[in-house]
Amino acid sequence: MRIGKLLILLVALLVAYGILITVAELPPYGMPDNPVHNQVSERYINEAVEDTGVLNMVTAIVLDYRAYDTMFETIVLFTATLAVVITLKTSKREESGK
Amino acid sequence: MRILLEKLMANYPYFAAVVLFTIGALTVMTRSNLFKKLIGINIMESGIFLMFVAAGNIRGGAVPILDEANTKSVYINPLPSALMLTGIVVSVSVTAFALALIVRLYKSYGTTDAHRIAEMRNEVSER
Amino acid sequence: MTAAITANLPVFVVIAPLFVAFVLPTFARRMRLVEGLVIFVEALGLVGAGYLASIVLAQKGIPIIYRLGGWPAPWGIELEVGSLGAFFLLVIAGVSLPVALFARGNLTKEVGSKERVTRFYVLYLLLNGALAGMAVTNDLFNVFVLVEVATLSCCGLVSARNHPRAAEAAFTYLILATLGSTLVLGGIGFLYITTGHLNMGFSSQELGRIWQDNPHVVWVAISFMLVGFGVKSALFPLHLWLPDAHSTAPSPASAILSGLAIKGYLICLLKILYNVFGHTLIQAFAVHRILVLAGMVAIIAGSILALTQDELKRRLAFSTVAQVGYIYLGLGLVNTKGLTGMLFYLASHAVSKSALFLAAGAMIAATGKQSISELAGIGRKMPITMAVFTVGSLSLVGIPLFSGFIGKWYLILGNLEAGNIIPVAVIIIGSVLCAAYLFPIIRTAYFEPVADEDWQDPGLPQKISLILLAVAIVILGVLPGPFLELASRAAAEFLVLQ
Amino acid sequence: MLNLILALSSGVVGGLIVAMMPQANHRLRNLVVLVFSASGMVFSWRVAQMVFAGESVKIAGEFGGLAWSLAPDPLGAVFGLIASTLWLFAAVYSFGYMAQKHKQRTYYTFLLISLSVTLGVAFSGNLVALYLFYELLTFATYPLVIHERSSEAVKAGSKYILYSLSGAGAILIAIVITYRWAGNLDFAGGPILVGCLKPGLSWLLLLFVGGFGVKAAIMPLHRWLPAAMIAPTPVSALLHAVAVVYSGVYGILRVVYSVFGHELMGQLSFASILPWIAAFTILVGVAIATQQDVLKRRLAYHTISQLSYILLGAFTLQPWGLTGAILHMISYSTLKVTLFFCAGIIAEQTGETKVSRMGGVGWSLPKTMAAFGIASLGMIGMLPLNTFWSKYYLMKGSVAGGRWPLALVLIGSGIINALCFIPTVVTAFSGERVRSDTEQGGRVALMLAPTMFLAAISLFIGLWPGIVWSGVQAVVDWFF
Repeated sequence: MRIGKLLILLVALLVAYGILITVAELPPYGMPDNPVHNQVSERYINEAVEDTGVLNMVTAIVLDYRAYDTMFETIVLFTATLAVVITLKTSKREESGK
Repeated sequence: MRILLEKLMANYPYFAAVVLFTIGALTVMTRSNLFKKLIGINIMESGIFLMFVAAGNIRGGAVPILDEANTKSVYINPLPSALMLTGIVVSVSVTAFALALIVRLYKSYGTTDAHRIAEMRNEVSER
Repeated sequence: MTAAITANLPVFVVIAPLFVAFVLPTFARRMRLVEGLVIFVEALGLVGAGYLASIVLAQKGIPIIYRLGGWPAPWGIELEVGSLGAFFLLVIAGVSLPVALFARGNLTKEVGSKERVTRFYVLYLLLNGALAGMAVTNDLFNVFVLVEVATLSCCGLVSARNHPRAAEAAFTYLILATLGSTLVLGGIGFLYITTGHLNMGFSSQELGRIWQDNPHVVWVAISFMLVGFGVKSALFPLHLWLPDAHSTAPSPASAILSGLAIKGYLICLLKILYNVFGHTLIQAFAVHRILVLAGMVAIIAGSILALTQDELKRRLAFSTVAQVGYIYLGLGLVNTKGLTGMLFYLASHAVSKSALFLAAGAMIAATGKQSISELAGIGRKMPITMAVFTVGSLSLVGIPLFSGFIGKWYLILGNLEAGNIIPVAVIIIGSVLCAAYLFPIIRTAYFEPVADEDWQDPGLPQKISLILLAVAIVILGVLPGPFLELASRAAAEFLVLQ
Repeated sequence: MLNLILALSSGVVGGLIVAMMPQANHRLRNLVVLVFSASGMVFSWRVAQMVFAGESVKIAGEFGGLAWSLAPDPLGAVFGLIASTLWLFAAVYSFGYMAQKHKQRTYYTFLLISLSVTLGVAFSGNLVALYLFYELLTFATYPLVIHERSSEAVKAGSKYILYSLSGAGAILIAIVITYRWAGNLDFAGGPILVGCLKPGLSWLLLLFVGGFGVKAAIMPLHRWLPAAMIAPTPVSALLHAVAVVYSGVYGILRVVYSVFGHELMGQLSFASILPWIAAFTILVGVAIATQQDVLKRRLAYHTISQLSYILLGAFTLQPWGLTGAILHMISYSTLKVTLFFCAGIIAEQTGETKVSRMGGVGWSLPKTMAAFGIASLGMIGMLPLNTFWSKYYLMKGSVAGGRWPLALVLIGSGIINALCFIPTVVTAFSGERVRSDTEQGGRVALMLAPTMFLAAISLFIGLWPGIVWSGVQAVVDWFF
């Protein structure tokens, strides 16, 4: 058991080291010329009001540009609700019969 | 090594994200308590969220809301924030479902320890 | 009107099951209506998928692009129904309709009261919608959200069985699957940070420019995706959750989980590997070798594990581990023949494995016996069920005239084209092992003395659904024309990019 | 075309009818079995006639982008003739042998279905169809192997399936490689791989020979065959001495002459080893046979040895060798089925399965043992019997190919054969003359009639080989 945990720790540290090398390779944090700040975000920032009429750009993205994702977000919630209900809500008769 | 460290320092939010991710992953793998596993998952997810949100930031940038009071000229990238909004909801849903399952398991087995549950199940199936 | 429907069909096939899922709880007590609605919407999905496939086939390689909300590509989310999308939509609809038909009136034993059955159907439809979404989406973050919907509904379906073991299996599944999707999200994060795009096409273009400067990032992103989707699609050492989850779930759920849900994740992985990273990167980072190796290990290990099981559904579940190996092996073949074989095998396994699970479910429901040795002589008592089981087994083993053979044929061709010799041998050894773990069941069922018990074939809808699946297996094996055409076009498209 | 379809479908249709019929009505069922095996034979004869007359008989189609075709050439026609004719005899014999046994319906159903599948192997016009029917043959005959349902039978069945499927897997790989290299799998129009001399060709040949060699019981791939002798005697006689093993032999003949072609084969180094492997199997098989005490096992090892005669002839790559191979295919089958039928009668009527305890059996079963004696002489290659001619041409082929030691192997194996069978016959007729009525009654008559008739046919062909000569000549002309 102990050895297993140690092994997991070792593997995790190795993986973390690999990811850290990668992190060092990522574009520097907080710079305005990073690839993330490309024409996509520019349009969100500059034209959100014209496009959607919303001042808050995050809202504009969530509810308009990427509303399809948001729909699935609600569906995730709905799914989770149902899954919770189907797990927990069993009638008394079934509970005693199991 | 030196350059690596310097770059890591420059990218410290990503570094923090990796640390969180590793802690979370280790917790999931090594703990047998169901709650701790769940908490581990949440820590992992937080790490990823942090990475995303950090990617959207610009030093000295403003909150992406058009407002008279907002005097700065540079806005940060709103997209990662919007994505993580969805991500957090997903994470909450998973947590809720997992908690429900833990409740169900506790009702049946009277414990929240994965090993004990496995033992008890094997006993039942042997009988 | 019709023009509007045609134009919106790509999103319609995704939304329709979701919409019905939302309204279904309203009629929770009226079972007939609920079942009717589910079957109706599945049939609608099949018609829609068939129509889309015919359009795609007629258009000769020009995909149908649908812009959600009217926003053009890098800003909004884009749906793309190309050859791959149409192919997978057909698979989804073709499998989920018979499974829904089978579930009709058959669930109360395994699931419980009417309300619970309704909830089961809701989760079933949600899973369907998510899978259809995976087939057509062209956006990385959308993939993640869909994967989460699918994961949650899968776990919900597993825990629908009113039994503590099901809850335990569901919990393990949920934790590991969430681990997987977190890894996927991490991979998407790395891709987004380096490319600045979430749309697969744009991301791929950008990646093509910068990958040489950021090899580690690409490497970590690929491995995150591989491990993440590997957990979800039960690639061999990461399959730990699968046997419990698939064997404790209610039978229709087992069928859909083993048959379709895993394939959805595989399609996502395929899209990300070939549409985002592209075949040049795959070869540059030797990912294809890893995939072939992982596939070979999974085939052998899964088959051997399956051989040791005596419980019928567990044996089928381990067989899924082995069969997923074939698909991973195919994923690593960077040529048209191999990818065609992979896609066709995916479809073939979807149909065959659901037929097997449904037949097994019918047998277990009729006899109350779980283990293979107790099912002696069942072939005489339940001829149709066992006949379908036999057809499914023959297809998995890869006997000519059944769908699995064509998949294996193209996989072998692809391997030869790639110059791989050992994987070819592994494919054949896998087939022999597959025969070794499936034929004893058939032998026990047909050639052992008949137990003197009142076992009967299931009701008419169940019979129809089983026969539909068997017919689908044979048609795929004998006249796969349009299917093969779609698959080979999709494969060719993957290799044209970049 | 119509004849071909009728020949192929009569078995399956008959099998399905038998499966649908009620258990109790034995007489009607036997009639159905007789009618459909006879029709299978008649239509195979018609097909063969058309093929020998030079007409082209062909059905072709496609599944999954793979073209299949059924187009018998003379070799296929000869195999179809042998199989369908002997099938009729075996069916008649079964009426007697199986009369008081259980599970007759399953038995006759799969017996008839196997007829169709075997004819499918014979008449296949390309590798895809050949593979398809070859694979199906395994499954169609499996229920016959495990007919006893004892744990030993089940074990034998599993062995049979695993060996056959592994072999079929090797064949599948080989077919795919052939398809990649040649782009065509049709037998018509010369050897498939002609003019495609590649470095891996020897490996391809190894895959093919290894794959078909499982069913042809080349040593060391033969182990399933003695195990499968657990099946009822007519099945052993027909399937494990003729139909199933011949499908393997036929596959190898196809590979040598239709896939590679004798010219290409001549250039492969591996091809020159093959006759020696066959010779090894001939000698070792018959040597093991002499050690066996159980008659059916002795016959099984003997089968292994005799099959390699055919392969030896094929591997010499000489016209005379092929002549000998085809002649042996015809003559060996009649004799071996006779031997098995005799063994079945002995086991049924006296209960003796061991050679050592058969002293005096000949007096109680004189006709049976007479047929057995004739067949034994045939196995040695004595003149009045048909195998004399085949051995003669086999030797001629070996010498013509410059491999004269092979001729010595053939002579040597003839001597061992004599050691193997003659003592049996002698012991059978030794001991006290006991008159008994073990050879009387309708049931024995049903078993005895086909046995005697086959022995008579063997003699007839031996005395007048011209009757089969035209067919053999057609095959040899087709390939050379």
